[in-house]
Amino acid sequence: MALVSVPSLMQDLTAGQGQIDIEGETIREIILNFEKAFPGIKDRLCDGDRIKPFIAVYVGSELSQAGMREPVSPDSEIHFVPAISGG
Amino acid sequence: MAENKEFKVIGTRPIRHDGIDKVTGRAAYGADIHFPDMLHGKVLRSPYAHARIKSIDISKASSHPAVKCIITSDDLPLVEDTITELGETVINLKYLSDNILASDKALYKGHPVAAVAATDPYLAEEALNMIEVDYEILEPVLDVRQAMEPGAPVLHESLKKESMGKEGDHSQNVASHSQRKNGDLEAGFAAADVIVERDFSTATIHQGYIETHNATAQYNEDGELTVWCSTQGAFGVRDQLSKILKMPVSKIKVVPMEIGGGFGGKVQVYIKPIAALLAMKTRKPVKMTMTRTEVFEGTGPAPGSYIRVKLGADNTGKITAAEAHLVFEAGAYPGSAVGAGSLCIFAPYKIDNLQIDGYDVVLNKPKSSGYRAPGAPNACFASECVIDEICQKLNMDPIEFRLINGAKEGDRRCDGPIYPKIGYLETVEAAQQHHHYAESIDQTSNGKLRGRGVASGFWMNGGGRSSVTINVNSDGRINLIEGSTDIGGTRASIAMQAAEVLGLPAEDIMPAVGDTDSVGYTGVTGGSRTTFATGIAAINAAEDIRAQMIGVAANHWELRPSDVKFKDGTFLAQKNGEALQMTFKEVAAAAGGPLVGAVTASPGGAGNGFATHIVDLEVDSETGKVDILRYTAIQDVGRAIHPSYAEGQVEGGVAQGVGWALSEGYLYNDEGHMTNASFLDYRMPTSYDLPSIETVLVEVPNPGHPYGVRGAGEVPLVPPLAAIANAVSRAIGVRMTELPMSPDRVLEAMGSI
Amino acid sequence: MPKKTHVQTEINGEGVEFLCEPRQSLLEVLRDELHLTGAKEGCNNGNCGACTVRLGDRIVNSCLVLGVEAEGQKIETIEGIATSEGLHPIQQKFLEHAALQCGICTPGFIVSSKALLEQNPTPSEEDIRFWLAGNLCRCTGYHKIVEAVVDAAKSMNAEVADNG
Amino acid sequence: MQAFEYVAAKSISEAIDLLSEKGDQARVLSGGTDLIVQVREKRRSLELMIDVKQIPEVNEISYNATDGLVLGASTPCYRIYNNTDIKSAYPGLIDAVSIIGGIQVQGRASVGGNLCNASPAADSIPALIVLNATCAIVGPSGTREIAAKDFCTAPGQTAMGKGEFLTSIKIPIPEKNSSNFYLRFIPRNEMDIAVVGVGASVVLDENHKSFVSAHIALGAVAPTPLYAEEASNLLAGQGISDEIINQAAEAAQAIARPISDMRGTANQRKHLVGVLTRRALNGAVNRVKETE
Repeated sequence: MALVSVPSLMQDLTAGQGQIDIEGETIREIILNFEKAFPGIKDRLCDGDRIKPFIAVYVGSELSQAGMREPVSPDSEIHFVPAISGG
Repeated sequence: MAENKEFKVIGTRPIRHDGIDKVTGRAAYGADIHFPDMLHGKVLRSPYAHARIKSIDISKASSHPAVKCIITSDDLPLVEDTITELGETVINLKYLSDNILASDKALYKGHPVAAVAATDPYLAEEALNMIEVDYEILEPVLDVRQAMEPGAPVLHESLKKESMGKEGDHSQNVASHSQRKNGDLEAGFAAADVIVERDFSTATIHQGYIETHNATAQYNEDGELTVWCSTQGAFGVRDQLSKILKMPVSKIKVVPMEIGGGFGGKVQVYIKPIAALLAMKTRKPVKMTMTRTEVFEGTGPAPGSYIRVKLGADNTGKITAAEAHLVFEAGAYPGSAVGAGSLCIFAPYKIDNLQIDGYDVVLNKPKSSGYRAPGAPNACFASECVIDEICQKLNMDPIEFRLINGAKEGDRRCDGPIYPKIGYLETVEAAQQHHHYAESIDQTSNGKLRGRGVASGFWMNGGGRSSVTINVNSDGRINLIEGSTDIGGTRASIAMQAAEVLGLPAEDIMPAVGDTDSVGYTGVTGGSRTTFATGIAAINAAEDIRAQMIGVAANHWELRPSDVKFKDGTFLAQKNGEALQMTFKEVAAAAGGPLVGAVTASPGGAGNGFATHIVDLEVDSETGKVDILRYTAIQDVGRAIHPSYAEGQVEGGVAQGVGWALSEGYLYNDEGHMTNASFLDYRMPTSYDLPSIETVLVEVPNPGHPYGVRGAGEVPLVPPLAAIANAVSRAIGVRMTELPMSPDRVLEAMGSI
Repeated sequence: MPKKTHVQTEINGEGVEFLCEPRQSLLEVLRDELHLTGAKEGCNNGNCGACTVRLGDRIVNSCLVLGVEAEGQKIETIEGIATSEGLHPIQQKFLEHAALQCGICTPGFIVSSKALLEQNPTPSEEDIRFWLAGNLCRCTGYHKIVEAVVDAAKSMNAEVADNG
Repeated sequence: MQAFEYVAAKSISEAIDLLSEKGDQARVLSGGTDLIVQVREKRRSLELMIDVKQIPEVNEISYNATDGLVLGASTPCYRIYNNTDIKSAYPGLIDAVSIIGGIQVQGRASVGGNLCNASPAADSIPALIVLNATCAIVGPSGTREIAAKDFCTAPGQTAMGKGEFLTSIKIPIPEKNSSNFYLRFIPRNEMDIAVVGVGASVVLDENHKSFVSAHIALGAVAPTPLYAEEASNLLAGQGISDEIINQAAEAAQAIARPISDMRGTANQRKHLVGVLTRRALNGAVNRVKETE
């Protein structure tokens, strides 16, 4: 299971939990399973079938370039962070 | 400067390939374009900082005999009010379009409201004065904290606060709130023996590139649009033109001319779509150039900011908790660099308990844009000053403090992800060992107060897409076409990486910057990405060529490619006990035709950049004037391809930092009019304001690049503001928290006025 | 269109005639009428030096000279500094010292530096920084520019020594 | 930029005729470093620029030990600071013309232009005031002279009437044991407009122990450059000391009526008048001592 860090501003949906183990081999699967556990999460993270433009996804120390298709390994650490704009 | 014995070309200092054109005045910049039948475009700009545009009457101006066309926002295609991805950034199309030509409201003084094309620039200017605009003047808001107040004038009725996917319920000026949180803040501060909390503010400032914006557009009968211009990214311009004008990208060709500085300010388009629209309507080439005042009032400055930092440390000097609250000026439309500032503010340190809140706030100033490590200088000014005060309270050497708390590979970045191989501590150690730091300074000298300041800085650095095409000529010399506009010597640094792969001297590679029709998609020259990402594309293309030439040699010798070796530009093989060898030039000739290698790459692993700066300065206690006496800048560049140009990036960043710290800043009157929109009163440092700058390049190779390159262009502007503020504060014995530290502010801080 | 004036002058050693309006600056005439675009416009009010040219026996900001004032004058622009012999030592040293990045200010710096070395062959770093204060560079921090001028002075003095 | 006519006048009378005819729609062009920018930035409108640089009288420098200096109004700064007579006799004037704009501006800008532009912050005017300079003006009704301290009447306004223009500036020969000094405060080290400027000239006794007389003038602290009369007078006959110099500085501060603008605040300017007056007086005194 991948370890997902929940952004503090989304912890209202996870009853304050900051880190959650979630099954999934891609970011898409992770988000769908995340939504099952905590309804409402997907709307915060996605516009339809894509990550919202102002959210960036890190798998380990690498900024994901493949969005929902980004592969995830069981020992991955996943971070949803505010995307950098204005640069 | 470490020796790079393992390299032949990398680490040497050849003369840049475009140098002769630039020292003889032959290099063609955007404003040097001339067509015999061209028209000249001029922009009418709002004289008010905040006003509703009730009507625009162009009838008088249209009757001017020299006028060929007048446009307003009505002539721009309607675009939806939605956020879309645009090349490498995301942007709201309505905002993008409204910033080109204001539709319902003018949101800053200098906001374009109409444009004219005429046969002569002076007559175009005359015609502007004949356009009659009926404004309903509205109250402007010019300070971020006031803009956040309930009841402040609202710029956009449709704008609601966005916070990590959650939308606010009412319209106001806060475009977004972001938060980064780790550990237990309360426990962290409880464990602290010393806590410092301070407010900081920095002025709106400008990149100050010497070349003003320009664009020349031509529209052919077959619907093909060509735009010659000064830009950091031709493909980014093409993307923006395509969205704003609703044209397919394939119908647009953007030709990047030589560019006279950008620093982040020549990514966003301003007059390019206007020139294009005027050319489309008149079917004549239309040339536009901005005046310096238009650049100050109408292009994206770097955001002014208000930042509060609270930091706690224990008696051993270990940071126990850190909290930051950043409020950045987005300008007239959302999208300041507060996100990057929030990411960078504590980045050099390992801090277990922290919280960083960032607010993006619109107000009646030009839409802010990037400026060299966007957001990081503002943010690190605040954090590095608080760290210096903590060091004073702990009576601890600031370098020692940074050695205790500095982040290294495996530590967690403030927003969660783990650091890969980084060279922060190496820059701090180099500072500690540097003779500058070893030599102490007298506290006073003939009535002047002296101080030394230290500060560190971080920039994440970018990757992104780059394309390179290599053509091998039959004489063995190489044409290299790249998509990255060359602002500071990147033709050389990219050609040198290809030369290294092919075992050729740098002079045998002839690099050229292609237009959007002649090279693959390449991101902007920005984000400190060019020598890294376009370099990787060049390396890959060169490796492709090397493989092709091994094939040619094998074929020539009737061997298998696997039998042929390549070493130092020579192809080697053994056949029937006989040693065969051909030079690169011989194989190129043997190929009997061109060899072409074309590559597009989008590498990750840019590798973060860190720097540590030391400054000595002198304060005239009677006038409050600060003079920089000595400056040493230490930076991890991973690997310096062309050390002179890597040093140049650092020296230039330091000079800009001196201006930001001491003399630069937009000054506004109550109506929201900038009162210093010229190089006379917007005071950038001259050669007479600066000492020689000593640069130390530390090389901790980036595992994400074959030669270890890390971006080097942006991080040099991050430490200077705090380094100088720390030195001034230590010299006068009062903490300086407001930029610029102009002489009157220094006198006030000292209680002299 | 207002009436134009006929002007006869000498630019880079060649006799030149042109027509211009009185309001056109020498910079506009050089760039737009004569297509000598080496001199650049950075501020158009005498504060950046990118348009520096030599007028008679001194350097000026060509944005602060009227084209009509060129009548009967001798003008040297960046285009006139390299000769058939090759680059001027200052140009060569700017290249060797990487004293340029974007290059937009470079023509102005080279014209100014040449004037300095002609009247003071052995300037101190202080002299150079004072003399060049009217030329803004935003890329280099001036460090390598000053080094280049110091080195150019050395090599020019060495040449003089060799020839005499 | 509006359209205008240009005439290169060959004689003083030609210039006077054109000025009388066009009135305030004509303007004399010397260095143009202020005028051209003002017209370009629409801060001034005119129909005619009269280039006077080809009129010999306005372009000459003459100095002799009896009459002193006659400085053609259009003589550019670089010719002034390259003149050895002026260097030795009026170092305070050299101080001023060496810091007007950059080297390129100094290749064009003239002291006459600096006077006629009548900026409160003009660098050369305080230097001229303390040298007792007079301005030679010609016009339809002949020639007259005005003291430099009375030449500017308001920002951009001078004592010259319709058809008149400034041909030269006259400075008497310096007295024995005298010298002069000008300095300004700016945020950068070059290229700025004075936040405050102060000129000082002093005449000392043979032993350089006391002031025989002194003159102090201030820039950028009032609508026109100011002659600080009380501050100047209180030094006459006094022994040289920090106390008396401080008193003069305070007297100078007392007449400063500065405004706050993008170049400095009123408080800052008031404070700087004191600092710079002290430095200018000490600078002038030290020059007398050095010339031994």
